[in-house]
Amino acid sequence: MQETLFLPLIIALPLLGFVILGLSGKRIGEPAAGWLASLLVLGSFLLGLVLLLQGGARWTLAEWLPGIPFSLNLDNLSGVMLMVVAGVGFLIHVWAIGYMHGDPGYSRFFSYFNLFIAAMLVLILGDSLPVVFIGWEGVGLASYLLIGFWYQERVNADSARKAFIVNRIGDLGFLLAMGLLWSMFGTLSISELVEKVEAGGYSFTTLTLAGFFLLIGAIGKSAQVPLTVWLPDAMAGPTPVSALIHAATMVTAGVYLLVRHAFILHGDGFLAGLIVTVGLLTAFYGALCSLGQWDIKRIVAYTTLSQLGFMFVAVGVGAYWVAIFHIVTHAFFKALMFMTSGSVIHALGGEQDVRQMGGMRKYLPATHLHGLVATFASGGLVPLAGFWSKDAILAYSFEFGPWLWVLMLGASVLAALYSIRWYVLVFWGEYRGRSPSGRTNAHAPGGKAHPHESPAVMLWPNHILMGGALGVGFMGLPYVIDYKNFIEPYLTKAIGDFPHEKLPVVTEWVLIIISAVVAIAALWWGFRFFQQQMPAWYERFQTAALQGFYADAVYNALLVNPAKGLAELLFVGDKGLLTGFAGLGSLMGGLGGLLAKLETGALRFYLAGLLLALVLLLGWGVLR
Amino acid sequence: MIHVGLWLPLLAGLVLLIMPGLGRGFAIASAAISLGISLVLFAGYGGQGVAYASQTPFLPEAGVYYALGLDGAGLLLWIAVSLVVLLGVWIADVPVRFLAYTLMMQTGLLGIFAAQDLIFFYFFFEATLIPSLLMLWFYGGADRLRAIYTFALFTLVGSLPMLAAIFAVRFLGGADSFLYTDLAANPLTGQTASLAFLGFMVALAVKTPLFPLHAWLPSFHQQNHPSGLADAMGTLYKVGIFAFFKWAIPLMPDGLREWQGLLLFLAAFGAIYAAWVAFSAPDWKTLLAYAGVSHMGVAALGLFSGNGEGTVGALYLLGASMVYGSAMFLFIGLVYKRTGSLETSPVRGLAKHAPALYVLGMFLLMAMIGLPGLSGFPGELMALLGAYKVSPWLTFVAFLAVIAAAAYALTAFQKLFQENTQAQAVPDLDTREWGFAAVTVAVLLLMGLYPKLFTLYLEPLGKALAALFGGAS
Amino acid sequence: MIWLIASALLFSMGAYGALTRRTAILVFLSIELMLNAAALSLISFSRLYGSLDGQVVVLFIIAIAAAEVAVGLGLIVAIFRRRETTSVDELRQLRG
Amino acid sequence: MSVGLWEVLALLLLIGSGLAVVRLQNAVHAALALIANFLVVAGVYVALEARFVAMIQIIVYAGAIVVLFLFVIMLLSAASANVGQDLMPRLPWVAGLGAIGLAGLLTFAVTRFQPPANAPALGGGLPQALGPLLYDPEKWLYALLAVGFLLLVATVAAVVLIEPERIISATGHPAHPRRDKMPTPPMSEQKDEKAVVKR
Repeated sequence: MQETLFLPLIIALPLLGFVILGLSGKRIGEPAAGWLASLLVLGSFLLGLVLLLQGGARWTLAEWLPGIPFSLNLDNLSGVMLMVVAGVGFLIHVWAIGYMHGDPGYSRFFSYFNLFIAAMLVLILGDSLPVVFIGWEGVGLASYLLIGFWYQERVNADSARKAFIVNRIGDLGFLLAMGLLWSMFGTLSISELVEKVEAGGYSFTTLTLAGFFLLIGAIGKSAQVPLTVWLPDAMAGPTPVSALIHAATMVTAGVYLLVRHAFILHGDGFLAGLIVTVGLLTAFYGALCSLGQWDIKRIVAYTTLSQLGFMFVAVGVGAYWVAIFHIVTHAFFKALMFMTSGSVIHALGGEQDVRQMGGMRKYLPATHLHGLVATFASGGLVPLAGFWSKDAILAYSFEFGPWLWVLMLGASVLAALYSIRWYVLVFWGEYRGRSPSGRTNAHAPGGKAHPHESPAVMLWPNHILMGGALGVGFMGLPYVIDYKNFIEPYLTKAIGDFPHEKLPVVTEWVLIIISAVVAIAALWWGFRFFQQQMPAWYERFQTAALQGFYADAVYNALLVNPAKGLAELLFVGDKGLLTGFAGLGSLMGGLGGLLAKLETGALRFYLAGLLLALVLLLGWGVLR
Repeated sequence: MIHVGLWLPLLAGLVLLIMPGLGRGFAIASAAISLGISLVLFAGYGGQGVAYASQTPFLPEAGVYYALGLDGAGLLLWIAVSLVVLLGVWIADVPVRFLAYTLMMQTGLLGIFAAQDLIFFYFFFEATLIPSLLMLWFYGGADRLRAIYTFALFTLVGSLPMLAAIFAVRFLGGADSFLYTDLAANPLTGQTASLAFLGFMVALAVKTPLFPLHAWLPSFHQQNHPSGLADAMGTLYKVGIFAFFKWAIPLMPDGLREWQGLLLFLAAFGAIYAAWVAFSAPDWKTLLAYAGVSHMGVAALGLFSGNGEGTVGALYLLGASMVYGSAMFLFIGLVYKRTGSLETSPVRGLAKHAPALYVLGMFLLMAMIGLPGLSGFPGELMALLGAYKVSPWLTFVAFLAVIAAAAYALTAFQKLFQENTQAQAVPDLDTREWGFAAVTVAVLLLMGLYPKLFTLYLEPLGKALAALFGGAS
Repeated sequence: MIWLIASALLFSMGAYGALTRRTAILVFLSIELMLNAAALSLISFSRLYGSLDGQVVVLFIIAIAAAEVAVGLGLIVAIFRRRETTSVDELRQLRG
Repeated sequence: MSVGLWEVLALLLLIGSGLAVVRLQNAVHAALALIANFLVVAGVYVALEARFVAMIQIIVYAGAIVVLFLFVIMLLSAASANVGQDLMPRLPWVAGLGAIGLAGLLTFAVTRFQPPANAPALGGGLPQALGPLLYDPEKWLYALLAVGFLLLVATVAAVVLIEPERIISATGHPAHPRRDKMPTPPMSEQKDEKAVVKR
């Protein structure tokens, strides 16, 4: 661990890009702006890699606020996240150079993109909770700006706003967690908190509450049940945004936060149960919704939800390293899935409805390959990345309770189904798109009749991601295959070692085989099923799923509209408040008016008063 | 130096009133010199206690001294006030006489923060009202008469109990004079303290403003000149938090103990209530008025916690909200200049033709809703940390405003700038406005990213107050 | 001593008259009676204390009463010219 | 202090004439009763060693002032004591009670008064004794001057009050605007204020 000024530099590079592009992006122009942004992120990646290989780094600015240092910490955990964020982030940046080609807001896009990377890096590297919170809200801001990137359309602006507001509910949890931890331990530095929690001398119930607050924060950021609603709408942003922010990195920040605070969560039955419940619900909800969508990006968005649910379950059962492992593999295959979708959208001139697609394997062979790998990785086919991380989650779930394992197996069947559905609808069958007179779009000037393969700048990032989706799983093989895999000890060094009973070898093997077979079966069945005409029961299910099982409607009816109504009511009431004060004034006025009635103007009346006063005063003086 | 800094703006204002031909340049020069003096004073501050103290007998028989001095909080607020006045006279499109009143008001505000004698504090506290009323009277909207009535009545009626309490503090406390040092050495105790504190409470709650005595604020802002300059000055005039911190609590710590529960409740409830109400505000000024009430609720929550973090947070938030709140009003003045209206409901889509204006607005808005890294956050965080120790539930209630703030601010913002398929064609920032934007953004970032600059000096004050208040929590 | 009592009685009578009379002139007349009662008491005290100052003050009272009557009666005449009445019950323009 | 026959007689006369002043229904009679009252008082003054004041009382009060009253009563033909509507019919009872109470209190107070013994003689209250007092700058001189000035002002005031038209024509200054031209309290203003508060 070295104190080094290079650590804040990792953050400063993309931040510099944000400033430069924000101030003079128009002059830099296309495509230099994109390359500049990408290279800065690459710089961060390389710098981070060097520091990580040197064994991590720290940087502290003491007393940023009274009692709160501004400290950054690059350890194995944040290092892995840094690799994912900067690495995958770089690839998506490059891909976006092609995707955003010709957009009037080209440089603005990359400026925001760099801002996001910077904020995300602050979130990851922050060692002091307020610093983490800077990143936490910073990514929220970047997400807001990017979802509403095409803010000319009301829908996009609305979605962006919704995302920000819902995220803020989570932020409130984070804030309260800070308040509670501060009042308990008098510090907000994570590394100090670790020591103080180990030292003991506090109420465990209170610590549970702190964990609960953190969980709320994580739920908001990772779009878990019940705060899922913003993520599908967030697809209003450009596709690279969906790939980077709403699949690979930002939404996993909640998981990262929980893993970072494993020392608080660990061994707490209540929190474990809660997290598992939330994760399970999200995994099923996301999967089921995904099966009903027609918008290609919303399909993928819901699959992301489902996968985030898996990660939460992993955290809940105490498999912290597995959660991070899944983040890594998920970052690869989900980014790949999104960017494949993006390539298809790009090829079709902005078309996003899968009913207007199909048969793409003929037109876009390279993209088809990417899609296929993404599908298999996401569906959990042996031996792709997704299989290994999901298998680890399943194994830990079995330790937690066989019932959980069964449920999780069900969720992974659904995962296989939605993956293959996406694949079949987009790439298989015949092209169902419109004739050349179809819609035209900025991304494909002229509205080409035939779908066209993407340029190299978009293909190469996908090639690399495909390699990742194929290969990264091997760094986390189960112990029965690779007794000491790479990632588990590497991460536990940073997370803290929470020993657990390893499953017997036979059980482990059985579980692996079952999960592999089930995945293959589900993929095959889905491949057949989604090519047919849909049966009626499926149509009905689809209608409900398309609306996200009416979650938005329920929220609007129960929360949003009453809140708005109450706001109106309070506004009127507040005006009434002033009237109330005015009423207080007229009360005094009325009292004065009553006194003024004595002012009759009749001379004799006044004289009588004089006489009365005289008698009284004299009487008081004389008889006293 | 401190005397020059205090009286120069008044002098400049009077000169400008007599010779309006000197124009805006003169006002800007005066404001710039003021800011310069504040910064020099800040740079020369030793970090402990009251610096630049001076005291001259004024009415020695009555124990009144013309005593000035600045501590960390006073310096922070001096800089904030001077900065906002400079920004205001720089950017606002108003008649020259308006600028003169602004400068005169600046002296009053600086005096409030520098006074070390309770009578002089009261004098400045009340005298500042005059230019404020004049601005409203000469340049207000059609329905200004009522706003003036409301504003003046709330302020004056509120101040009378405080005046009574001031004498109670001096004579029942047994101090020899109205000097701060003297009074603080003889604090009131017990029942007397709680009654006298109540007197201060009423006056200061009007100026904080605390629910439910905020009722004058919306009409005040609605009726003021659309340039936003008067509103900015009004924002600076929200000195309640400072006065609580500087006078009410040190002189009557028992009073705070007595009323702490009520005050915490009012602060927390006001924070969420005002944020919620702001959602339905029909125009930007009303929205900002309620937003201000909400923020001050949070600050008050921190201060009334009576511990070090809370106090630092409250003062920092006060200073920061002076800057971003005022800047927001001035910004809305720029919007008014372009659109001629302040209503929130119509879709205007200004971003299309005025991207720089949009970015500036985004910055200010994010600072206002407390985005970390911008000026609002450090104060909010410290207030939260302090308040949570005392009352977790009220903290929770107050910080629901975090969500509400995002809702009201972004909704109105979206209407104004986004959805611009049929955008109103408006000019983007000109050179003068660029200057305003650059300074504002720089200050917002500085305050957000390097709060230590000021908290370093606020921290001892917070500790002192916490020590005074003792572990009554 | 007896004149002090007489003065008290005269004063009370004057007050009674000022209240019961409805003509401005007679109200005024009653007030003169009260004034005179006060003067009587002053003279009595002057005698009792053996000081001439009381008598001087009574001289002033008489002089001022003359001035007062001149202005007062002038007012009554002026009012009567405009209002055709001297009733104090009907002259209520000073009501707030 | 012994109470002799003359004192009792004077007291009865004082009370009787006083009652006549406040009770007689004819204004002329009341004024005449006042003259009688003043004359009795003047007699009492003589008894109290205030001869100069007694003379002045007769000349100025009884002679000039009350005559002025009589003159005005006759000028206005206002001999009837009660004109117009009685708006406060129950007031006499209040007045009676008040007057009795007042008399009782004052009498009570006076009876408890202890005069100093051996008061010096007043020398009959002759001008020789009063003059030095009146014209002594240390004593009453300035008061005397002020009263003289007051008399002058009163004279002018009386003339202005009774002869307004001539004054106006001479100076062009409307000392007394005609009643019909009196500015009525502006109703519109009141309305405005109310409206403001309501809004």
